[in-house]
Amino acid sequence: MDFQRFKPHLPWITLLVLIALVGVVDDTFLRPANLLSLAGDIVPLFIMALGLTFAIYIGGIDLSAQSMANLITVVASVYLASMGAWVALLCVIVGFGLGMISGYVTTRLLVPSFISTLAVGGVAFSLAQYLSGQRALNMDAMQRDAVFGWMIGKTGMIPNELFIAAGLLAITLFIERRTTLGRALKAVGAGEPAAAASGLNVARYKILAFAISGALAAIAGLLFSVKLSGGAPTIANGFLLPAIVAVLVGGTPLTGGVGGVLNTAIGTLIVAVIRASMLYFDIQATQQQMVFGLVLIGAIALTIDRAKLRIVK
Amino acid sequence: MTGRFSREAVIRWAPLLVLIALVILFTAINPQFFSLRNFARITISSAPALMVAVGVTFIILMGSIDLSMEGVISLTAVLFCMAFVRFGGNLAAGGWLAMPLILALGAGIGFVNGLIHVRLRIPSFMASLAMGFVGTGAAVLLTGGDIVKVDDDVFRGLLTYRVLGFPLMVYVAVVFLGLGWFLQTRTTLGRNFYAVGGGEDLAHASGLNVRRVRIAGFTLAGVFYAVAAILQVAKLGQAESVTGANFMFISITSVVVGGVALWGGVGGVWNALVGVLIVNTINNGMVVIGLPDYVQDGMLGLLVIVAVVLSTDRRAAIVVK
Amino acid sequence: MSTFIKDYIEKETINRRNFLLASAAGLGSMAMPMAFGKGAAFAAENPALAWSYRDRASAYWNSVVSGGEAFVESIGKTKEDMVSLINEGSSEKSLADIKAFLAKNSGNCAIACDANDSPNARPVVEAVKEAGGYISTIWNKTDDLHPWDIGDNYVSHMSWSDEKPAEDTARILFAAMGGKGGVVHLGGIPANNPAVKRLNGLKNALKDFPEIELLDAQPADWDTTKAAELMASFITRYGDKITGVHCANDNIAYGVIEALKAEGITGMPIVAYDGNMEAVQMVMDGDLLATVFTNPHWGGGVSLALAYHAAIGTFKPSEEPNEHREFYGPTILVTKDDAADFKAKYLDNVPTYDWTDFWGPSNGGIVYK
Amino acid sequence: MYQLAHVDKKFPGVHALKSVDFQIGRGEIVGLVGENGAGKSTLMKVIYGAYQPDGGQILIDGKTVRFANPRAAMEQGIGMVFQEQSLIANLTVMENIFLGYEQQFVRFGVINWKAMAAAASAQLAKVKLEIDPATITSALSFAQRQLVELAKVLTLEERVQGDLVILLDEPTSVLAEDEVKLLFKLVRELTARASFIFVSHRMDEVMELSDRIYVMKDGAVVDVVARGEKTVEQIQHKMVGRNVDKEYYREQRQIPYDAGRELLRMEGVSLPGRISDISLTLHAGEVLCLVGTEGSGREAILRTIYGMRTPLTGTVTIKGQEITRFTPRNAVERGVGYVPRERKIEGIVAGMNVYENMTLSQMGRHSRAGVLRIGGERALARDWISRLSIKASSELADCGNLSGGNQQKVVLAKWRSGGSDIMLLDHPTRGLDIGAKEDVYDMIRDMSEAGVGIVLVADTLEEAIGLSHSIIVVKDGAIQKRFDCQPGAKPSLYDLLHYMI
Repeated sequence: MDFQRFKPHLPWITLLVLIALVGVVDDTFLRPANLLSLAGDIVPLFIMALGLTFAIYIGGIDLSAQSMANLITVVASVYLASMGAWVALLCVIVGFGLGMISGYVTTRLLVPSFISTLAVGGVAFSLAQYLSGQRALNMDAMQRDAVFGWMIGKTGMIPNELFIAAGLLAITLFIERRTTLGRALKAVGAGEPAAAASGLNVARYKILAFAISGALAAIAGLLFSVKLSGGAPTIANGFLLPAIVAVLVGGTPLTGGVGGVLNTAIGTLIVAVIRASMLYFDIQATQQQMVFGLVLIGAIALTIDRAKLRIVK
Repeated sequence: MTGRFSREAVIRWAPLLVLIALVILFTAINPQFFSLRNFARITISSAPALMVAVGVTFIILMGSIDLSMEGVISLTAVLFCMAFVRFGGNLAAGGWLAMPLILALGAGIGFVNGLIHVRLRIPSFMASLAMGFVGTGAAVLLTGGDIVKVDDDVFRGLLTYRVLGFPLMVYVAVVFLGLGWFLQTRTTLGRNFYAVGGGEDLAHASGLNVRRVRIAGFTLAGVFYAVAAILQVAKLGQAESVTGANFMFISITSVVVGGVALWGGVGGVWNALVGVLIVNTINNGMVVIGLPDYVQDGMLGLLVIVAVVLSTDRRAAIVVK
Repeated sequence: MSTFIKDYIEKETINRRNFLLASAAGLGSMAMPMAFGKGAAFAAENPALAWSYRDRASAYWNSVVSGGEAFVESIGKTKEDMVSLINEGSSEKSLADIKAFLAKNSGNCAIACDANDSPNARPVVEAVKEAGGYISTIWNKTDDLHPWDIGDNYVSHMSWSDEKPAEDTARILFAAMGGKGGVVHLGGIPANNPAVKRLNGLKNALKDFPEIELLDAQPADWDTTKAAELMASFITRYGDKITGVHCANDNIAYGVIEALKAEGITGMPIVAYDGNMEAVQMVMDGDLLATVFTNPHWGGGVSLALAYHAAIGTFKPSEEPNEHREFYGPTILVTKDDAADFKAKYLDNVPTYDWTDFWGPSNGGIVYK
Repeated sequence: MYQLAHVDKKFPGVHALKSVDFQIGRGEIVGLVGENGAGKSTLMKVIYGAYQPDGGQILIDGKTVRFANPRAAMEQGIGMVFQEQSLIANLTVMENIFLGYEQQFVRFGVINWKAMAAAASAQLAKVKLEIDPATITSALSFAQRQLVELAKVLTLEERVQGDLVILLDEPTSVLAEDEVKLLFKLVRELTARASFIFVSHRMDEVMELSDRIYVMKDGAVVDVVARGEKTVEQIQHKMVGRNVDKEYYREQRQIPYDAGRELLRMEGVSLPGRISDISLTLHAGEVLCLVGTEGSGREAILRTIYGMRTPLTGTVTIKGQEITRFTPRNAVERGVGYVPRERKIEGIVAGMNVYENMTLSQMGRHSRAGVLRIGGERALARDWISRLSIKASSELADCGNLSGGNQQKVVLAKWRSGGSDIMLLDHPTRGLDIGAKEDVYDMIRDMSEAGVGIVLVADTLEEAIGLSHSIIVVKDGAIQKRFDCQPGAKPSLYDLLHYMI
C-alpha cells in the first residue's frame, strides 16, 4: 500500500538519486551554475519532448517532430531577413499546420500515428531540402541578436532558455490540468470510446494534440536555429529518440492518459543527467552507447508506474 | 452479402493491388522499370528488409512492437563477419559454422529482449528501444568503428550466383519467408501469436502462458533479424556498427503498408512481403522515373499514407492511435 | 611511482613557466580578450583534453581519434586522458556535451571539435570562450565565423579543400572512361559542406570534357547500403549509358562496387574519397581508380595540439597570421601507381609526427568564395 | 468432492473473503448469488485458480491442492465459462476450443488441422452446436459463442482424470429466453459428466437450475439453501439484508406522460443491414422500451438517435428540429444523454476520477474560454454523490475502481447533472445487483416525473414491461408492434415474445 503511494514519485526520486550519484563522483557537478547550464542546454530537446507528450498522452506518437524541427530551422533562417520577428509566428503556424495534417491523416483516414507522422515527417524533410536548396544556411548574426537575442542570453546566472522552457511548461501544464482541452485529451487517452460516447468530438481533440505537438516541435526548431544562428535540413537530427526517451522515462507510457508534461520535464532532466554522467564517470567512447542503453532500461524499469498499465504490450 | 464479401476481398487484396498499380505507374513513366533485371534489383534490396519485416510481423501480431532491430542487426552482422573470418574466412573451411552460431545469437538477443519486456514489465516499445541502443553500442565496442569484411566468393555467391535471373539470397529469403508462413499457420506458437494479439487477457484466462509466447515471439524475431544480418553481409561483403541503420522505421512502415494492423491479431507474413515490396518498389521507382531527390522523402510519405488508407478495414478499426 | 612524481614536478615547472610567459604577454598585447570574461587570456595548467566528433562507427573518425591520442601520448599522458565527446550526429548533443565538459573542468580545457553541422560551430566556440577554454575546430563552421573575430580561445579551424581533389579524381575517372560516356555521382548528405564541394569538383572537371555527360547526381547519405540501392536504381534508369561512377566517399564506393558485383559488371571506373584502409586496398587491387587521403590522423592530432598549446600558453594564436588559424588540411591523391607506397607509409605504419609543427603538411589558408 | 474450507482472501484495505466454506458434489448444480461486492467474483477466482487464498484450504476428494494459475486448476478439472465474451474473435472456433492445448494435434511441430477440426466437432456435438469448426469466431451469434465456450470447457473431460467442476458466470446475460431454455436443458444433461457452479443475477434462473444455492453477503456465506426450500424474496432478503419490495419496478410510481410535448420523432429511418423504416415518437416523461432479441436493431436505433450513426434515409427530429449532422456532440447539445451497454468501455473513463467523468459531456458549462472551474465541478460531483448515494471515497476516486452499480450511477449523473432530458438507456441494469438495480429503477421514475423522455433497452422482458409506458417490439431491424403499458393493463411476456421471434 505504501509502495503504491510511493510509485508516482519515482521519476523525480530517480532524478535526484542520479544527480546525487554523479555528485558523489565529482562535486563540481553539483554547483548551481553547472546544473543550471546543464538544464539550459537541454531546453530545445525538452520543448520537443513537451510536444511529443501530447501525442503520447492520447496514446499516439509523433515521429515527425525531428523533421519538423529541421524544417523550421530552415524556415527561420530563410525568412528571418524578410519577416523579422514575425518569422516566429510563421514557424509556429507551419508546425501547427503540419501537425494538423498528421492528426487528420490519423483520425480521419485511420492511419496509425506511427505511420502517419513518419510520412508527414518525410514531407517536412522534403520541404526543408527544397527551401534550403540542400545547403546549410546561416542567419545574419546582427539581425538574429536584434530579434531573438533575448532567447539565448543569460539573466544573472540563469540561461534565458530556462525561462522559455518554464513558460512553455507552465502553459502546457495549464492546458493539461485546467482546460477543457486537457481534460478531453486525458479522456481520449484513457478511454477513447467513453469519451466519444460522452459526446466529445474525439477526432478534433486528437488533431489538436498532434497540432500542439507540431507547434512545440516548431518552437524547439526555432530556438535551436536561433541558438545556432542558422539552419539546415538535417541539423536537428538526433533529437527524436532522446525526446521520446525523455517522455517515456518521465513516466508517460505509450498507452495514453497517464503521466503528463511535468513528468516530461523530469524525464528530460534524467536524460540530461545520464548524458552528463558519461563524462563524469569517464565512460570510454566505444562503451557510451551501450551503457546508455543499459541505464535506460534501468531508468524505465524504475520510473514506470505499472499499476496504471492494465496490459503490458 | 455479396457486396460485403467483395468489400472484404478488396481490403484483403488492397496491398497487392497497390503494388501492381505502382508497377504499372512506374512502367508507364519509364518502361525500363519493367524488366527482370530491375525486379532482381528490387528483390536484392528487399531480401534483408523482408527478413526484418517477417520478424517484426510476429511481434506486431501480438500487439507489441519491436524497435531493437537496428542494434540487433548491427551486432549480429559484425559478429557474423568476425566469426566467419575466425573460422577460416571461407565457407568450406568452416565459415559456415558462423551461420548457426549467429542465428543462435540472434535468438539469444531476442530472448533477452523479451525477458526484459516481460519480466520487468516494461512496455515493448521502450524495452526494445533500449535494447537497440545496447546492440548498436555492443557493435561499436566490438569493432571500435572499423569495417569487418568477408571476402569469400562462395559465400558472396549469395549475391553473385543467379538462378532464373535472381541471386541466391533472394531464394534464401523466400525459404525463410516460407518458414515464417509455416510457423504462422501450422504451429502452435504461430497461432498463439494471433491469440495474444486478439485478446491477451482472454488468452491468459484460457490457460495460455502469454509470457512464454511473448518471449518466444521476441526470440523468433531475433532469429529473423540475424538472417537479415547475414543477407546484408552477403549483399555488401562487410559489416560495421551502422549496418543495421535505417531498418527500424522502414520495416515497420513496410509491415503496416502490407496490411498488418499495429493493434495486433490481423495480417501475416504475406502482408509483410507485399509491404516490403511496395516500399522498395517505390524507392527504386522514384529514382528510375527520375524524381528529384529532394522530393523523394515526401513522395514516399504520401504514397505510404495512400497505401495504408487503401488497405485498412475501416469498419474493423475501432480506435486508431 | 618516483618517475611519476618527477614527471609531475617537471610538468608543473614547465606549466608555471608557460603561465608566467603567457601572463606577461597578456598584460601587453592581449588586453582586449581580458574584457571578454574571466580567465580568457590566462594560460591554464594541465588542461583537460577532449575530442568532440560524430561517432566511433567509421574509419574516418577512428583515425582522427588515433591522431588525438598520439598527440596526447607525445606530451606524456595516456590515451585515457583524452575524453571522447560523441555527438551521434546530433548538433544538440554536441553542444551540450562540450558545455558539460567545460563545466566539469571549470573551463580549463583544450578541445578539438567537429561541430557536426556548420551552424553549430558558433555556439560551440562561444561556449568555450565564455568558459575560458580553448578550441580548435575542423570541417564544419559557417563562412562568417573566424577564429580571429572570437579571440585566442578559438585557436584554429582546419578544413579540407575538397573541390580540387574531387576534381582531380574526376579527371582520372574521365581519362579512364576515354573522355566520353556517362557518369553518375553518388553524394553525401545534401546539406553537408563536403558533399557540396565534392560535387562541385566533379562539375568543374566536366567543363573540360564536353563528351562526358553527368547523367544523375543523388545523395547516398555517406551510407553503404543506401549507395548500393541507389546504384541499382541508376543501372535500371541509365543501363549501359553509365560508364563511370564518382562517389563522394569511400563508404559509398563500397556500396556501388557491391551493386555492380550483383549485376556481374566488372571493370567499371570508380573513384572515391577519404583514403580509408579498405579503399586503398581496393585501389591497389584495381577495384577503385583513385581515392583522396585527407590524413585524418594528422588532423586529429594537430587540432588538439593547437588547442593544447594555446591553453598552456606555448602557442599564441593572436600572434599568428590568419592563414595559420584557418587552413586547409593535407589532401593526397591515391592512385594505383602510388597506392602501395602510400599504404606502407601512412596506413600500415602510422608516421610519427612532430605535433608542434602545426602547419607542416597543411595546404595553405582557407579561401572563401 | 470439491471443497473450500475456511478460505480467506484479503486485498489492501478489503477483506474480500471471510472464512468461506463451500462444497459441491458430483453431478450437482450449485447456484451462487450475492450482491455486487459480496465476494462472488473473488470466490470464483479462487476456485478457478486466478487468486490464491491467504488462508484456508482447497480440497479435492479430501486432498489439499493449491493452484498457481488457472491452467493448474484446469488440470485438476476445474473450468470456467466467462461472463464477458471470452473467445478470441480473430481465431477460428476450433482454435478457441483448444487454445493452450494445441499440443495434442501437433506432429513434428506441425498442427494437424484436420485432427483438430474433428476433435472440435466432437466437442461441439456435446453442446449440440452444428457449425464448421473452422469458422472465424467473430462470425458467430452471441448464443453460439456461449455454447462454444461451454464446449471449450468440456474439453477438460478428455484431458482430466476424475471429476469436472465447471463455473458458469452469468451465462444467460446475452441470451434470449429460448436460448436460455436450451442452455439449461443442456446443463442438466451434462451433469452426468460434470458438476456446475452457476452464478447469475437472475434469481428466477438460479432457482430454476440449482440444486443448492450459496448466498453471499459482505465476503461471507450467509446461507445455503436447498432447492425449493425458500422463496425468491427470502433469498433476496438474505442477500440485500432487507425486504425486497413486491413493487420491484416501481409501478406505483408510474404516472402518465405528457403526450402534448413531443421530444423526439423518427420517421422512416433506415441504416442498411441494421434497421429499416423505423418510425417512433417519444414524449416528455415517457419511458419507451425497445424490445427484441440480440442483434434485432435496438442498439442501432439508440446510436442513430445519439448521432453515432448517420441514417441513409428518414429523418430524426429532436424537439422540433430536424437533425442534419449526425454527431454525438450535436445530440448532446440538444439534450440527449446516452448510457451505453458497455459501461466499462463506453460509459466511464477508467483512470479518471468521479468529477472528471461526471462533467466530461458538459465541460462547456464548467469552463470559460476553455478554462475549467474545477471548484465548481467538484461541488457538483459531491452533490450528485450524495444525491445518488454513490459509494466512492470522494469525488477524487478513480472511477475504474468503483463497483458496477456506482459506475452506472456516475454515468447517469453525468447526463442528469448536465440537464439532459432525452435519455437513451442501453441495458442500464446489466450486471448490477438487486440493490443497485432498484436504485436505477428509482432514478428512471425520478427522471420520468421530471419530464425526461427515456428510450430504454431493458435487461429482461420483465424489466421492460415493469418500467415502460410504451413498448416497441423490434425484429430484424424493423418495428413489429407497439404496446401501451398503462399500470394494470400491461402486456404479458407471451404477447411480446410472439412478436419477437
